[in-house]
Amino acid sequence: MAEAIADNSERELPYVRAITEGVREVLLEQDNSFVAGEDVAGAGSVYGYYAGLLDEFGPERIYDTPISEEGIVGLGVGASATGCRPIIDLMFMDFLGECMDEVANQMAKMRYMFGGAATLPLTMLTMSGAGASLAAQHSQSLEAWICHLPGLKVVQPTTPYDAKGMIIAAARDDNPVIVVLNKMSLGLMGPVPEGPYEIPIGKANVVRPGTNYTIVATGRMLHEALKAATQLTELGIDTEVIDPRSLQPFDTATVVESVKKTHRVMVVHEAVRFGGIGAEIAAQIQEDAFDYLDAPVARVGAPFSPVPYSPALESIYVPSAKSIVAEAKKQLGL
Amino acid sequence: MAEAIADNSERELPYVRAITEGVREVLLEQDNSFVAGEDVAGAGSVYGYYAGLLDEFGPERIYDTPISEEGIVGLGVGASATGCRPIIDLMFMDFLGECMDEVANQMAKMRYMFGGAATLPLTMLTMSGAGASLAAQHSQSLEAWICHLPGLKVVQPTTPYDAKGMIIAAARDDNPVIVVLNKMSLGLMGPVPEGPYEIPIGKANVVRPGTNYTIVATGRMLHEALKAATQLTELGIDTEVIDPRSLQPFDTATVVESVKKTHRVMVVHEAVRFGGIGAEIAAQIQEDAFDYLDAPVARVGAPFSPVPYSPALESIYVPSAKSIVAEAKKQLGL
Amino acid sequence: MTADISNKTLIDMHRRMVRIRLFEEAAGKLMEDGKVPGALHLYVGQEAVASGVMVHLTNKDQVTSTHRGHGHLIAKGGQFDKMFAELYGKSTGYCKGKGGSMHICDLELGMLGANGIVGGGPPIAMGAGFSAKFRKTNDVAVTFFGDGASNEGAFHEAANMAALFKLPVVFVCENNGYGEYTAQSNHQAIVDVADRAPGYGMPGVIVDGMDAIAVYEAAGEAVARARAGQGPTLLECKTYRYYDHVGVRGMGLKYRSDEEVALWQERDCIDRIEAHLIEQGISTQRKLENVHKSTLKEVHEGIAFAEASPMPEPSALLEDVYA
Amino acid sequence: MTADISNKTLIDMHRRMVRIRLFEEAAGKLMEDGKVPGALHLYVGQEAVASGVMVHLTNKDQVTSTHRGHGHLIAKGGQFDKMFAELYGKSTGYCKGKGGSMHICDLELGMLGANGIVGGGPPIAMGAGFSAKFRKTNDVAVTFFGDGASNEGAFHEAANMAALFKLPVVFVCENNGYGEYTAQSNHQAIVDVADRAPGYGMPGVIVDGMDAIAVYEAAGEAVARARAGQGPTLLECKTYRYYDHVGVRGMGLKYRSDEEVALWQERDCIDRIEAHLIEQGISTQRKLENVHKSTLKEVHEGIAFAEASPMPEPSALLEDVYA
Ligand SMILES: Cc1ncc(C[n+]2csc(CCOP(=O)(O)OP(=O)(O)O)c2C)c(N)n1
Ligand SMILES: Cc1ncc(C[n+]2csc(CCOP(=O)(O)OP(=O)(O)O)c2C)c(N)n1
Ligand SMILES: [Mg+2]
Ligand SMILES: [Mg+2]
Repeated sequence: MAEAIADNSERELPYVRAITEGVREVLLEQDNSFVAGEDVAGAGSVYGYYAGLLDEFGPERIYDTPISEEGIVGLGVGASATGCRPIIDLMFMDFLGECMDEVANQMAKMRYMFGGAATLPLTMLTMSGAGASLAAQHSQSLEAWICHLPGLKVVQPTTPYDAKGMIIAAARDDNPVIVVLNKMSLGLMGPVPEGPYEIPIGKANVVRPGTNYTIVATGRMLHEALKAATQLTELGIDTEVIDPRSLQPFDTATVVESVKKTHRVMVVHEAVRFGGIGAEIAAQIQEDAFDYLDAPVARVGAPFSPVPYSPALESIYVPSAKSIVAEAKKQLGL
Repeated sequence: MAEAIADNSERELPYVRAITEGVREVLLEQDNSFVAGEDVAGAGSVYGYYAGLLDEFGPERIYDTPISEEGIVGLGVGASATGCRPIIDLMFMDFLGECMDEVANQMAKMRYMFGGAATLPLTMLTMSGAGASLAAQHSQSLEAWICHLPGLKVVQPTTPYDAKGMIIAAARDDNPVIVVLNKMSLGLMGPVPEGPYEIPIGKANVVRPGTNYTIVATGRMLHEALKAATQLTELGIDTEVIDPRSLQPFDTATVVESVKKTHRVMVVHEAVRFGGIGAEIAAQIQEDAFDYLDAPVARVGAPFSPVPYSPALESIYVPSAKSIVAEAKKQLGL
Repeated sequence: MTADISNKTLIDMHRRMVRIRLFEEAAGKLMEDGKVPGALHLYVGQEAVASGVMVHLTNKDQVTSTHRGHGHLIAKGGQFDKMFAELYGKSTGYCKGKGGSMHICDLELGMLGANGIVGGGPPIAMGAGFSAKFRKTNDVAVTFFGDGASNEGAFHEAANMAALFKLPVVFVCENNGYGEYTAQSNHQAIVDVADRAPGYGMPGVIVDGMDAIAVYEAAGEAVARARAGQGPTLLECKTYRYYDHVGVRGMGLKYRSDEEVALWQERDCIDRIEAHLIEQGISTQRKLENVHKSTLKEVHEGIAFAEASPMPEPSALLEDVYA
Repeated sequence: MTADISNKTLIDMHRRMVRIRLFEEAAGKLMEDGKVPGALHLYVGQEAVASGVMVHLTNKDQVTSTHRGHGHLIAKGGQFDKMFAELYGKSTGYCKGKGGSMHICDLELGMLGANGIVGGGPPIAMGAGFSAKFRKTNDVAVTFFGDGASNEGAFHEAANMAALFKLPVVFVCENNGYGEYTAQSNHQAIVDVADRAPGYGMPGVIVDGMDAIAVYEAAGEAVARARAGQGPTLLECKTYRYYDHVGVRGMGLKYRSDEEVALWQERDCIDRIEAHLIEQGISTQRKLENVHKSTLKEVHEGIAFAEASPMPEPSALLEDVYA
């Protein structure tokens, strides 16, 4: 259905405004939803993605909170367990450190521990990623932590279209869903239909079809992968690019199907390579498509260091089309 | 060297006392070391593994703290950056949630962010694992979170011998090292030499040699894997069992060498399978030994749910020799 | 102070206290006998707190509890059969056997669960209070936590937010003098946790937690303030747990004197309210004994129910992870 | 109050304040000009706090800072060249370009780093104070944090532990009335952060943070208490940041009035101490101007050094992760 609506619209919006629209649709649709987080009301978030919502919905729907991440997530947990559908904002994903108990031990587990008695229709938006010289504590991609937690769903929209549709899907879902946004994508333009639509959670997107190579790329890396695909095609590698969009649940089937066709695959993410979600994806691929693989599953991710501040270092730290192509060549013996 | 010392001793100790001895050696050896944590002094920890240390070393070396995990780890970070070599106790690994900022954003990154100016010779002991009907918030194995963090070392001793030697190695190391203990292993007996010795960090242990199958098993799963190996041998599968002992850094070479010999491999851990450290290990194996693999790397871990309370459920939740054998049979088509 | 409390309420409180006491004594015995697994944190000694607070609440008022949570659930109306079944890990338990003692709950009763995380409750209760205010119900949220828990950052953040947003929340600190085996004087440099209240901009009240009537009155005021939209209160109840931190005898550590235990037991909350009920002619020895007797019967029935109940099926393992 | 402060100290404080002001003005301009990347949180307006505290400290006393950390480093003796180089991300910077503004530090000076995490400093300073006490040095640890940070659980835990262990720690809250774009009244229900001190069992002191001499005196007492083994103090300095939360003009939001800014600027800490120095005949207009001039020269030299310095080599990327 999302696709049907997409056709209706030629309108382009930046990622940041698509987020706004997604949240706005939720607030219009669900009376018991509200937004709470640090500087989300008056400032519309430090990225501006809630801009205008305070004016439109008033202070009874949009709440600035103290700088208390554990409290903020607790607010979301308690409110969602008692009849609200909160949208909770965690300014930087790096601040998962301050609220990981609330996320991992309460939000993710309450339903199970209570034998199914609790339902937590909670949506949490948070901002990930390097590239803005914000150094080690404001640039991380920590989705591996939360994907390892049964009870949570984790989505990572890469385009304006997906951002709006996944926020709506997350908010309609009766489970806690964490929406991982990317700070370097805020200005990215793309078509965004008016009105509400959903990008289904748990369904990967084959963004670019190809026949003899697959790249699975998450978050901002999708765009680098697409650039890399163009370059690889010039080398005779007809590359299919898949955006998982949803990391938890993960759409193994779509990826495996592609690999069975292409026989060679690379997984790319921005997070540290060691222990990143790419490890899980690679492990699953070799489990489910072992006999179809002509080469080991390659992985591209950040090297094993905290994110450096200096642009000179950060630019080589973050994976890019260039490093993707280089790794593909190595993998394929080109 | 560790091995040479081991030969000198026929003495057997339970895992819990080996921990005590390891910490005791550190306190004897390093004047600037102390122990701090919840109920570590008067009670000697709720597991008793610091028993006797308060009497021997006095309240200037062993400190009970408030129930303030972020404060406790902060104490360790601040003290280790300024001339101490603290041993910090986190009663349950599940409580990483309360102190993840201190662990991930401060402890792991301080040295790098400061351009190498800070040195943090900090050791953190923590208790992981299911099996005692302690339910979802007291039974987790969250090592995947901390292995994904450049700047930390993570070790997971499985035997009394290793527990003592790895605690000493951790405390002598000038980096923050997290020692992941297992609560169901506390009574496990094994030889423990007197006096100080080190189990080198970053070196896997081939616990049982074998020729045509490899099991890489971490933590308590080592013992299940050894049982499984016996059963598999009866089926003609001569199983090599490797205990990584150190998860970060991870000794890929030892594992890959084994796989190149055996051609078939399984990775086992107690943590949730999705996104566990086994994913990283599997991904690395297929990267480095692709052409040697006769079957996909198999993974055994906990299913995708929080840890249940009821013994009826917990006993099937935690991987066992039985589930290892069953998975091996599936993998090998037996 | 006995003003403004009806005989009915006194009898109700007494009944709740006896229910807690007898459930807990039985649960402790089951643990000692190895019949229930895991860790059991007994509430015995503190019954006046849960009971004195809970009589003010409806099923729509929300409560968050602690690892020491049976008393809170019972005072809020919890059923013995489902509780024992949960301790046994049976499929008929409150959490279908998935939660056990540390996660026991009844959402129909507004009991948002025991919590294995010290300090886990306050942020959730704050959220429940936020929810009540947002949805314009007239409900309140009460969070029980210990002296030890008052040192967790989670308490601090929740208290500040509740005061800032003037939420209908009551923070009930059950100060029993110890966090596990660590005396209060070894975990904080203050004597009264209530001293923290002014730092959040809320009133702090100290009450004798061994006196159900005193708790009743102080809690009544705090709940009324909350319902009236005047914001949260920090209510500190000085109390004591008779048994060990975990189970009956725990690790067998000697971290408090027999004299200290005896001194508190002399002020036992149930003895006290029973003496009052008889003195004031509100009840009789015989009637009170009947409460004990009928409760004990219910305890035995609950245990029988639990023992006769089936363990969860393996298929239950992966249920209830998601809605 | 000008008692007990030597002319030398006054001149020293003034110099530190001017150094902060001119460094920050230049840094702000560099950011506006796009010459330095990342996020810069300027300290301008708050100079009296860092300077009034830091004159009491030696290089062995430890300080933890915030995201707004340049002022703390400069007041503790930081060098402009290494600082600018760090802002530029150059290999000659304090952190070899790896930390930038939010992690700038000088461990030789006992400056344990700016911190990108709000509330990140207090636990570390508590640990440094623990270390000083443990090692029986006579050093103290000072942690600077904002009004906003006082709502983080990390502050709470650190304050409680420092008081419990009677650690030589000074908690300096720079209450500039805002956490980012949120006014204090919208993030806590109290006016004085110092009101939280009694809840930890430590003294709370409020001081005019625009008055270096007042800060000096209050900090002197707090540091002396700490050194004497009498434990921590919470020192709240009422102050103001002239520029936006981040950079000079930030996001261009209107969250405070021009009048409010003007009112605080009228009480400027540098103007004030300069007037005092001249009035009391301790210095002259000319001498003060020379301080500005020579500092400005140092600023320019620092920038030139930074600009001439090389970027880190790619090989530096994986260095300094482990010892
Ligand atoms: C975050 C966290 N830290 C530590 C523990 C271990 N623990 C369980 S109960 C307890 C003591 C709690 O003391 P208090 O809050 O006073 O409650 P009481 O047991 O006295 O009722 C501790 C330390 C825990 N469960 N959670
Ligand atoms: C844990 C955490 N939460 C949120 C932020 C984002 N943030 C950076 S500065 C700031 C405001 C801090 O306010 P305050 O403590 O008063 O210091 P000030 O900026 O006023 O100096 C916020 C919310 C952060 N860096 N870290
Ligand atoms: Mg207690
Ligand atoms: Mg501020």
